[in-house]
Formats: sequence, C-alpha cells, structure tokens
Amino acid sequence: MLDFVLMIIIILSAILALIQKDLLKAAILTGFSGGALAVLFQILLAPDVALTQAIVGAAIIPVFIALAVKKTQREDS
Amino acid sequence: MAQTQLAILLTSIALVVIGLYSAIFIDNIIKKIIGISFIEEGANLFIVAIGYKAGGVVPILMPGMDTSWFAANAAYPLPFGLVLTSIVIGASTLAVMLALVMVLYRRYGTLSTKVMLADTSKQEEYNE
Amino acid sequence: MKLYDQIFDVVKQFKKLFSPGPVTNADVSGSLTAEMFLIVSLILSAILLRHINILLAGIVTLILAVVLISSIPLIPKFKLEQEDSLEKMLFYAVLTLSIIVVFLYWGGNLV
Amino acid sequence: MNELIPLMVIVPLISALIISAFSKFNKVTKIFALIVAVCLPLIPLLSNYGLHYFGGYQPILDNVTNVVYHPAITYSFTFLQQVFIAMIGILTFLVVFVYLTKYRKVSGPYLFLLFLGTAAVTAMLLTDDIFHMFVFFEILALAQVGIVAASSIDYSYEMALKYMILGSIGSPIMLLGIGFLLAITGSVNVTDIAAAVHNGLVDIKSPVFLASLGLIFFGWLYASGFPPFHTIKSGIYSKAEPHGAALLQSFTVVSMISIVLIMIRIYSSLPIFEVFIVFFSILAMILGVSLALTQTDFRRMIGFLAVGELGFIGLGIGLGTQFAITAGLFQALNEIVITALLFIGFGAIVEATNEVDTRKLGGLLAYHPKVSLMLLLGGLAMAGVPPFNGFQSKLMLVQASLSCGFPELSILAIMVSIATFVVFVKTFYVMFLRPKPNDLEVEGKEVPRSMVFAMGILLIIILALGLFPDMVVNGISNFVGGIL
Repeated sequence: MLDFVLMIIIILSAILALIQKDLLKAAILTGFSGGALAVLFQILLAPDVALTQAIVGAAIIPVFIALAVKKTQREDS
Repeated sequence: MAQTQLAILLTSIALVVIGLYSAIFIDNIIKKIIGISFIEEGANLFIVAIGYKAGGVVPILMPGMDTSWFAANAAYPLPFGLVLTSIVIGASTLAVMLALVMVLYRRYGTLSTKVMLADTSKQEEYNE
Repeated sequence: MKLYDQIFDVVKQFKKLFSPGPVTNADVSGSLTAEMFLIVSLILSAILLRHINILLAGIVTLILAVVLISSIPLIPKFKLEQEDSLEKMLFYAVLTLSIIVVFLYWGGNLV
Repeated sequence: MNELIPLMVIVPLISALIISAFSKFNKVTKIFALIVAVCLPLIPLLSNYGLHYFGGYQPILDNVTNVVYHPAITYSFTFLQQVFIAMIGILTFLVVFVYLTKYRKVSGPYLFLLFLGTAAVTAMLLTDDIFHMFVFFEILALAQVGIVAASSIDYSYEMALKYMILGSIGSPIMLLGIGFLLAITGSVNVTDIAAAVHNGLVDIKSPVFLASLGLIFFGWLYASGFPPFHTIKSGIYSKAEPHGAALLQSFTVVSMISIVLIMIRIYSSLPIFEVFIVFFSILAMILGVSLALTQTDFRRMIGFLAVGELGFIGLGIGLGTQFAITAGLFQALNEIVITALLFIGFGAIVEATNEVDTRKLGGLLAYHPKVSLMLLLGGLAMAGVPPFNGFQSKLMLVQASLSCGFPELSILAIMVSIATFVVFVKTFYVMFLRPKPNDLEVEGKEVPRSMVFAMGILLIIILALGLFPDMVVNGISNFVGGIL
C-alpha cells in the first residue's frame, strides 16, 4: 500500500513544483519528490540505490537549485 | 505482485511526460531544468523496477543463508548498479546547467527562456 | 511570365534574409542554388516511395512538385524554422521523439 | 600485448586529472601534455588485436543451454578500432599542439576537457557493453559543453546551455531504451543481446523491442546531430575555438559510428531500422547543405557542411550490405580528417583577420597564400574531387547504392556533392579571390606557424588515404563481414 502512496506523492510533488510561482518552493518540492523516490527504491529491494538517491535527490539537488535561485531571482515572472 | 510493477511503469512514464511537457511549455529556465531532471528520474525508476522481484529479498548474501534459496529469491542486482551511476551523472549535469544559468542571469537579468536563449545568429552577424 | 515575376520576387525576399548588412551577389546566388537544390532533392527523395507503392509514389511526387514550386521562396521560411532559439529546437526534438515512438510502438505490424 | 587495450582509455583519463590538478606549474604541464599527446596515437598502433575482460572475468558457458554469457565489461579491439583511435590520437596531438603554441599560459581545465573527450570517445569505440557506452556518452556531452563554454567567442555560454538542455532530453531517453533492452534480455552486453535476438529468444515484433529501437535511435540522433539536432550541432561547432571545433566534430563522428555499430548488431533483423537511418540521412544531407548555402558566417557554414556530410555515413550504413557499410565507415574516417583541416584552416583566417562574416572579407589570397591553397585542397576533398580521399569513399557509396537498386540515392549523393562544391567555391571566391574591401585590416597579422603545420599533416593524410585507399578499406571490409 505504501508504494502506491509514494508514487502519488512523487507525481503530485513533481506537478506542484512546476506550477509554483515561488522558485524556492519549487526547489523544496523537488526534494520531496526525490525523497519519496528514495523510499520507493528501498521498497523495490534496492537499498544501495535508495541511499544514493536520498543524498542526491533529497539533499544535493534541492540545495543546488536553491543556490541558483539565491544567485538569480526568486519569483517566476 | 505484477500490480506494483505496472503502477511503477505508469509512474515512470508520467514522470517522462511531465519532463517533456515542461521542456516545451514552461518559460522559466530554472523550472524548465527542474522539469527536465524528472525525465532522468523516470528512467531510473523504470530500470530499478526491472530488477524488482515480488516477495524477494535484498540481493546481499548474508552469512547463514542457503545459496540456492538466495539465488531463487533475490532481486536482480545488475540494474541497481546501473542506476547508481545514472543518478550521479544526472546530478552533475544539473549542476553544470544551473552554473551556466547563473552566469547568463548576470548578463540578461531575467530567467525567461525566450529572452535568454533566443536566436543569436542575427545580432552577431553584422554589428557595426 | 508569371513564374518569372515570382522568381524575381524571390530575390527581393532574400534581401530580408540577410537584413542587417549588405546583400552580395554571391549570397543571392547561393540562396537561389539552395532553393533549387531543396526542391529537386525533396522531389527526388519522394520517388523513393516507389519501393512501397508505385501509384503512391507518382501521386506524392506530383503533389510535392506542385506545392513546392507554387510556394517558391522556400529558403526564408526554412531558415526561419531552423533558427537558433531553444523554443524551436525543443519543439522539433520532442515532435520527432513522439513521432518515432508512436510509429514504432503502434506500427509494429508494418515491419 | 593485450594489456595495452585498457591503457588507451586510462592514459588520457589519468593524464587529464593530473594536468588539471597540477596546472599551476605551467612549463611542466606543457611538456607533460605534449608527451601524452604523442603517446595517444602510438598506443593503438603498438597494441595487438584481441579482447580484454575487466577484472579478468572470462565468459561463462552454460552447459544446459549451450549459451555463452559475458559477465565482465568487455573491450574488443580490432582493425576498425585501431584505425579510428589512431586517427583520433593524431588529431588530439595536433589540437593540443596548436593550443599549446597559441597561448603562453595554458589553462589546465581546458586541457582536461580535451583529454577527457578523447578518453570518452575511445571507450565508446572499444566497449562491448551498452551501458558502459552510455556512461561515456554522458561524459563526452559534458566535455563538449565545457569545450564550447571555455571559448571566448560571443554567445558561447548560451549555445552550451542549449546543447546541454537538449542533451538532458536525449540522454535519458536513450537510457530508457537501454532499460527496455535490459528488461527483455536481462543483459547489457551487446554480444549477449545480439545472440538472444538472433537465436529467437526475443520476439522481434513485440512492441517493447520496437520501442527500445525508437528510444535508442532518438539518442543516436542527438549524438550524431541529425535533424532535428542539426542546428544545435552546427551551432556548437561555430561557437568553439577552431582547434576545439576540429576535435568536437571528430567526437561527433566517432560517437555516431560507435552507437550505430551497436544498433546494427542488435537490430539488423528489422528492415524498418535501415529505412529509418536512410530517411534521417537524406534529411540531414538536404537540410545541412541547403542551410550551408545561405550562411554568411563561415564557421557556421562549415558546421552545417559537417552535418550534411554525416548524412553520407548514415546512407552507407542504412543500405546495409557489406560494401555499403564499408563505404560508410571509410567516409567517416575521411570526414574526420577533412573537416578537421577545414576548421583549423578557417580558424587560422579568423586569427589573422578577426572577422567571421564573409561579406566583410576578400582578397586574402595575396596575404595568406599557403593557408588558402591548403583550404582549397581540403574543400575539393570534401566535395569529392579525385585524387583525394573524399572521392574514393563517395565513389564507393554511389556504387553501393546503385548495386542495392536505389539509383535515386546515388543521384542524390552526387547532387549533394555538387552542392557542397558550390558552397565551397562560393566561399573561396568571396574570401580569397575578390578584391579586398577597404575597411579590412590584414597587414601585420600572421597565421600561427603551428596551424599551418597541423594543416600540412592533415593534408598528407588526406592524400595518402586518397591514393592508397586499400590500406584501410580491406581491413574495414573484413570487420564489417564479421559483424553482419
């Protein structure tokens, strides 16, 4: 059951990230999507991939995006 | 459970389609890059789902396990190894793209793709 | 006489193609060559359809010839569609991808 | 000496890392880079043909089904790989030499990118593992973006970002295709996949197999710059520095043929595969050459011509007979040399005049006679005039398409050659023969000696391949007979 919930979280947060006006919120929602993907990898019997995805998808990529947003502009105009 | 694998296939296809949609229709360059990174995530999810075995165990041989039982029940580990590489490649590509965006923002002062990445061949051809 | 006027009009249209800066005779002759090359090669490759069906090849070639020659300044339109903006590149890339996948996934019985 | 096979990849990779780490010692870096660049063409020439299994995992024979499995990443080294890797090595040597003599203070990261790209294409040619090829394909894309962004030409960052965004669509799509293949066959080794397909273990008419062909094919279109990617490919050539562009086009050609050889081995039983390749090759030839005719920036013009010439390679491979594929691969080898010569030669003109618009140039024959003569010979070779190598391969292509029963294709190939000739004659007249415009300053600026040297070496290779084509054609023909 958990896996279906996770898939819905992944797709919903992906769509929500793309319709945000605030780019920082979009970055955080990308992290949501990546984190849910990491848990899904754990359910799919791939613990090593889940660890990497948890670090890269839930921490590094949102931080990169947030840094880029900080150096540029925050609103999507 | 074939249901799970089918649902995962649909999820990964949905991620790819979201990425392709954002590539065409979203104007903000950072959001476009976020959207395109979902294509990579969809591909990764699909490849992990290939190795999944319903009711199986994690493919790590612990001491005390029966080898033939392990071979019959463990998930297929080759796709997992491939996805590890692919995740890291995707993150580095994203980092390079964002760095280029930061440099270009200083020149243009906007994040709009239509302004930033428009046709440049006319401007440079004949500047007197 | 009408076709002659049309061809003369083409040269005027090329002026806009190289708009900032002068138009030299070498550029115009190059563009005219490109125009003819485009028409002839597209018609020639349409003949390749004869390996599928001879009647189809004949009809397609005739229609293509009429359409191409009647809309004769092709190169300005062509260049406009293939400029350097990311919008157009992405559009054509995704279009090609969808055509390839749809054709191959659902057209398997054509193989 | 089979131990030399992995060294072809390891030497440029390690030296790239060393150079970028110790780039503050200028003199040492220069000498080290030059030594590595000399070694690059020598390693494949000294090595023996054979297979190399990483980690020493030999193939396993399944006693029940009598099928051989390859557990290790396998490098196979034959005559084709030897010729292409040696050619890439020579080109890398010339490019590094031109770069080192141009700047007094060398940049470590730029040399890093050059060697990284060389290592990546070498691995793509050698490998027998489809995912290994994909990884180096991504590394190659990053190296190409870096080479473009490192140039000081206007709008190079924009072009690099565009290339990268298109690449981040093309590469994951290709990965998805590899995933489909993995799901069907359970392996990423090309020999295993091909054996499974040809032994009937895979239903070749199943939609999943066909979709995997479509997805990998799209990735191949991105790698080789066929339409719809012809604008971005020609764009990155024109935005890189001339010696960088000479290397970039060789990367494109080699990645194209390495992916298409893998696709031939897997999908050759599907007739629609060859139809697809021929269709996109025709499109590339028509669009590339007709857009090259209308350009006024001569770097962009050579970029479009390079894309158009790639169509010949695809045409030969798409026809599918042994003779035709041999002709296509020979054309690929010729294209690498000729286009490199043209990029370096036109780059020398940019060095000397600081101008890229053909409308502002003229009368350069009197000032730079050596460069213009060599450029003329290179352009004739590209258009397919005897006795140069372009003539030999294009003649083979025309013969092949005639013998396959497609006279239209041979007429089209001849027409594209004529149009290429027109492009070249027009540009040569405008740049070198017509009277010099008054506001053009050419006095006191010299073409770098190293560029003339590089062009001379490439011209010698062109003439040698044109006069004695049997040197490589027989070996390539044997290789093609082996994979069909």
